[in-house]
Amino acid sequence: MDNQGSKVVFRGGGFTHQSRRWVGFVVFAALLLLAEWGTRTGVISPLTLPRPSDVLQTFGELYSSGLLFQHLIPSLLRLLVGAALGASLGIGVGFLIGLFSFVRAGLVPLVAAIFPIPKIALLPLFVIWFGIDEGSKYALIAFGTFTPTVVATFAAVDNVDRTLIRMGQSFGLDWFSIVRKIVLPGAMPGILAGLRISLAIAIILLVAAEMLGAEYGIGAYILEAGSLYDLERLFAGVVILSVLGVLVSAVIGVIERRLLDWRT
Amino acid sequence: MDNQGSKVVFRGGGFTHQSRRWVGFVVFAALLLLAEWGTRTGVISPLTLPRPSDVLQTFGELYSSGLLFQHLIPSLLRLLVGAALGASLGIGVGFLIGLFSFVRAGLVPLVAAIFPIPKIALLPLFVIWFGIDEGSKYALIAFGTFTPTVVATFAAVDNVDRTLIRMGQSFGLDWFSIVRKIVLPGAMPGILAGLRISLAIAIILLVAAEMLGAEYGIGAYILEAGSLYDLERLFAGVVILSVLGVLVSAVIGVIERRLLDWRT
Amino acid sequence: MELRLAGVGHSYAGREVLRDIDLKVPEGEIVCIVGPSGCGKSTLLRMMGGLEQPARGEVLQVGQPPQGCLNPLTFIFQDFALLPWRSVAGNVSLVLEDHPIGRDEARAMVADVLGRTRLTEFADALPRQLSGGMKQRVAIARALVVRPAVLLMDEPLSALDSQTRELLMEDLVGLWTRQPFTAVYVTHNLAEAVRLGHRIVVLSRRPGELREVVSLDKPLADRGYGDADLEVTQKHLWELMRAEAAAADAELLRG
Amino acid sequence: MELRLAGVGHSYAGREVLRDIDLKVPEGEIVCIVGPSGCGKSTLLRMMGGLEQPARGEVLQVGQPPQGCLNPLTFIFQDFALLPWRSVAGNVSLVLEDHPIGRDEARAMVADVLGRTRLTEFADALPRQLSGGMKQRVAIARALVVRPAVLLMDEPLSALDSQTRELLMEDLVGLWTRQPFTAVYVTHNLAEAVRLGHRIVVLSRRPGELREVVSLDKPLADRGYGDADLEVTQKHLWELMRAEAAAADAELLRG
Amino acid sequence: AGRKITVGALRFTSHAGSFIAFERGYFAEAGLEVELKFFQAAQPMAVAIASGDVDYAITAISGGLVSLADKGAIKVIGGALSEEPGIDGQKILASDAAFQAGLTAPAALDGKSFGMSTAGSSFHYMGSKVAAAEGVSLSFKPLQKVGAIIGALKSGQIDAWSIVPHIAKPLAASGAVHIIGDIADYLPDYQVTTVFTSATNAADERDMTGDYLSAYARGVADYNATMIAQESGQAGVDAMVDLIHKYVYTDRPRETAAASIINGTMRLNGGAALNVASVRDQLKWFQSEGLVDEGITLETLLDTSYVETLGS
Ligand SMILES: Nc1ncnc2c1ncn2[C@@H]1O[C@H](COP(=O)(O)OP(=O)(O)OP(=O)(O)O)[C@@H](O)[C@H]1O
Ligand SMILES: Nc1ncnc2c1ncn2[C@@H]1O[C@H](COP(=O)(O)OP(=O)(O)OP(=O)(O)O)[C@@H](O)[C@H]1O
Ligand SMILES: [Mg+2]
Ligand SMILES: [Mg+2]
Repeated sequence: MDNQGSKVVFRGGGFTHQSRRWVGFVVFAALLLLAEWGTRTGVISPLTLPRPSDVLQTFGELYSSGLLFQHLIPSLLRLLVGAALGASLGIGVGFLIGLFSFVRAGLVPLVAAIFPIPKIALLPLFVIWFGIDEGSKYALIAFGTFTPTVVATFAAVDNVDRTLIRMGQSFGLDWFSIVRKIVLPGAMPGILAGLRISLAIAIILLVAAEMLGAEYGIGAYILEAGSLYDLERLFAGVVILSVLGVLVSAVIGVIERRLLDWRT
Repeated sequence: MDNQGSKVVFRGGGFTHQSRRWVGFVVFAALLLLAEWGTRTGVISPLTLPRPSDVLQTFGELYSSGLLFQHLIPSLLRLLVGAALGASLGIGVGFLIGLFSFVRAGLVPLVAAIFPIPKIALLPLFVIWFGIDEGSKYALIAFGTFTPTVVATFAAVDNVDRTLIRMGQSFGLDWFSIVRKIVLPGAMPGILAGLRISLAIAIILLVAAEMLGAEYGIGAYILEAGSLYDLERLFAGVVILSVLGVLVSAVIGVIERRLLDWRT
Repeated sequence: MELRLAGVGHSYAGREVLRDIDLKVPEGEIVCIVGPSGCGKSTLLRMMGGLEQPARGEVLQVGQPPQGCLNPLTFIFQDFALLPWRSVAGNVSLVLEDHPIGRDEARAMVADVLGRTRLTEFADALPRQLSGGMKQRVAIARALVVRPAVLLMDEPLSALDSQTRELLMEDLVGLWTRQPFTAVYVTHNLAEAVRLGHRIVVLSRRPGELREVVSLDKPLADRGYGDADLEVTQKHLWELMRAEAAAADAELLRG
Repeated sequence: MELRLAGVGHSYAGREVLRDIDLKVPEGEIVCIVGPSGCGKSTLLRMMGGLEQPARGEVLQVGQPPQGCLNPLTFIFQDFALLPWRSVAGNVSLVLEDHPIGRDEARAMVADVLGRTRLTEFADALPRQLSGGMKQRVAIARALVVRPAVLLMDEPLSALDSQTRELLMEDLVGLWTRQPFTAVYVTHNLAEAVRLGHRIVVLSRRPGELREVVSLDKPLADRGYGDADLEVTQKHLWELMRAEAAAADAELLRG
Repeated sequence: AGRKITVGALRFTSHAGSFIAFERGYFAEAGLEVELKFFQAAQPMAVAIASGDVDYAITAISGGLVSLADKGAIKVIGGALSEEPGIDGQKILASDAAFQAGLTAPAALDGKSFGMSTAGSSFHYMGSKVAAAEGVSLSFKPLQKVGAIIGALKSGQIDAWSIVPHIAKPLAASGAVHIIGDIADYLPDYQVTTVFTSATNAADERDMTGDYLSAYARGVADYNATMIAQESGQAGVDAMVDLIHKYVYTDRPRETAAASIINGTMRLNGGAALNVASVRDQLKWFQSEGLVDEGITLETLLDTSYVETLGS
């Protein structure tokens, strides 16, 4: 038996994450270079994928011709109005469901039934219901953001710590105070997490919304490029949407950090 | 001062929920009756909404002509194959992201960039990439279910109780045992919750998928009805999708109760 | 003001939890309730505070609450129940906001209780910045600010480590000595019971029945950490409960 | 087998947590570590078990682990760390599965430890059906089944109510009396330390330094609930720590 | 068995040539084992030709088709449906609201909105041509789907549209819209749809392509003889309707389907002859609108070596 002893072996440490931001950039760059190389050498047929440099050039033209903003601004407006409508209605209904047994019993099955309905199937009806002007675009985006927001909101209300509510009751706070000062801030993290998804869906629905008589808009631009089989423009449009999605998600991240700085 | 005393007033009880299943049925029935009454009396124009009884009749014809199953079976097959592909790939990639820092750094930004891309924008490309047969339909549905499943899975892996993992390490379990016996079951609730959303999205994408040269299928049926502005058939199709969504959600509920009976 | 329970009993979904409790909480005294897990201590306390309605019997408040009392029956919870998004001062002022109190007066009241609980310099801290002991001091401050007639405490110290527990007990004794309050104090911990209780009520295992009421005459301020005479009472209580506690555990799976 | 720590120190993100700890854990003895919150007790224990690498100094195991030992350094966690999806027997057998042990032998080993921890009739229960005390008994059974050379316990009783804590302490004493084991026992609770420790190591507040090592000679089996001679040691420890605990609390916000 | 080929089709009466050739075994006689592949829209069908999933198909000339030809993927090899003065053709429609407000003839279209699926579609072309001829200006509304256009027209959100007769007539019959003119008056000999295939098929599979075209032309000949010339009388029409009903309006009963099928009767180009003049005009128009590249020549789009050409 040695009296010196041996060092205790290390066996922890797995399953933790180091942050390696640069890997993400490397992966993006590698994919782009691969596509560029493939399309240049002809390994990838021009029918399959546009050349990244051509997409960039298309994007440059779009920008310098001023068309970029002509397309972007109406789309942003539609997103803004539609998502604001859908999300605020969704949060409202979600709260009602979370707070009142009767509303819950009545509306939860309805929301569950509406959720899997594809919005594009209803396009012809949206024309009749909301017209072919901005109304139907707002409505489509609002409709798409509404259901996930409702579900996220009432789950968030359900998840508010019951002991906090009981505390409020035990101090004789009135019902409305409890809702405003305890339930609302307590549900906020869940609502914001839900908004992340709802807004991604709103962006996805932009294309569907702009199927309805939109002359300008990123969705309309993509649709036209698709129908003309113009892959460069199609990809330029898709990249814009993708960047938009990443930006929206980042903005929510900032709001979360601001609004929820009380979390650990 | 009375010596009898007064009863302590009750002030608890708010914010709990009673189950009132029947209210849901009542709401559905009321909405249907309203629509029936409105369309019969002409308050609701036939352009706006079909008469519920006509939709029911259309559905009856669909069933008795045998066309229902001719449409339903290919759609179910597409859903099954597409969602199975997308979900299993998504769970796999989600696990890789959850377990390896490098994969996480490389793929998370990619997934975030892919998420807001509308699948319908890529329809023309899907034909080139995957052909017009079932391949492109499977691919579209798989693609749509993939991203949300990835996000849900790696969040679920991240949420697995670290003390359980540390426990495994402290007992010298090997890496693969920890993944299989601790991480996998621990992530299961989150994965199933994610599947609920992914499968709803799969159903929504069915319509888009069947835009690509499908003869039979609920989506194709809806599209054809839409292009002929045949509201009865459009609604019959939409109701089928909606029922499908509710059923899928119920099936996941059953699986959850089975698989996760260890939860409180 | 004092509380009186007469023949109180309760059942949840047909399972009897409490049976036939007669109890009096006299003004200015701390009554400790001890008993094995699941015997209905929390249920009993909730009934005293009006958060639950007894199925049988009644809970009465006798006499008027003191002048200026805003919430006669006030809880202190085991898990503090602080709003994580409000500062210490915000958590305390929360319970004043629904009363017609001027802004300045409210601010003065908050400052006063924060001083009494030695939290003045933490007034702007968020709960996540505080240790468990300080969080519970905030909860105590919040309870004191409404000038309660009776404090209802459900294992207020059991989420804390034993050193912090010790320090907080001294705080409570200090508060009571300066200005005696009426309190019902539910605990698992017999050491706490003998340090803080004027009377100690022992409940049997479920369905909880009154087993024994032990009175302790030694003044609170004179009781210390590990006093020999308190140890005697504590040992007596432990003998009473030991078998119950083991049996309650074994019943769990079948229950 | 015994453990030796020589000049162990550690920092997290530049903040010193432990400083210059020299310590010996002799075979067959229970060493208790007490100290104010955040002084690095858990960190120290994780280093002893190889879950963390000390920044300075070294942790040595001296001598061979006993015959048949499957996991020389074995943890028991405060929050039990049971897999909620496995039964009691499944949780125990989990830690045998990566070893080349026959199915029958494994089953016999599990049955044996469940018997020793009085859990035989709960073998098929799921964790959610158990009380806290029983959950910790399962965790103890799981630790015993690998025949550890040293048991590392991080506040194993602090998630339990005080009655259950009392019963489990008796269980531990019983287990040790029948077959002495080596253990390091981290706790906040001085009563536990004086009931279970052959030596009690007192750490200062962060950065944790060795303050004092108290030896207790009275055999474990003879120590009882609230023994007067133990109370003396406990009071002495409390005097040592009281100021540290209060100061640690106050430092929190600034730290 | 012969060579296996895939023929793309939409469930429209204008694809009757393919259905007849298939049902009556003309393809088989030409040594081709045909699989019919049905699409919901023309655009994916064009892409499917480009990807090689489909060998031959029939659709309107659109900007997308020209783009794909420009990428060297497809060729137009024959004509299918064309406008012919005297035979019922595509109609110009006005919404009821606009009609009541005076839109009773195409000349009154100035400042009105005109429905189309997408920019560069045949609707876009027809509308532009009508507007140019009448010297009026139109605003075009892209609505993607025919269903959406119908909805918008019925509810008066767009003022006008043009569409094949079998959709136009029932719409007009319902009273919600009105027929105010014929496309044939503005675009005589308009080559509405064409037969097209992949560039490789056109260049390297000359035998197969020739066989396909001749079998298709037999189907077209049957159709024109029965439905337009009525050579075999009512019995012949009934038999033909039965045949077409297998593919078109399948889920409607025979009686209602028959009306729609007969309503949809239009002239199919005999021998799959191609009106090059009309195609040239369409290509020019696409280019003038900036929808396709300026440099594309007629030769890029057409392979005129298979069928008789008109107007060149
Ligand atoms: N809202 C409720 N619905 C149903 N059963 C309940 C409810 N609240 C408590 N119970 C049950 O009633 C019994 C007594 O609960 P209570 O919380 O009053 O016990 P306790 O003495 O406070 O226990 P502990 O010491 O564990 O806090 C337990 O068996 C518990 O499971
Ligand atoms: N993984 C970590 N990363 C950074 N800091 C840590 C980490 N683990 C612990 N710390 C910090 O190190 C200090 C000591 O932590 P440790 O958990 O060892 O203390 P402790 O004595 O066990 O405290 P307690 O009595 O509260 O359990 C604390 O200030 C803690 O915040
Ligand atoms: Mg309780
Ligand atoms: Mg610790």
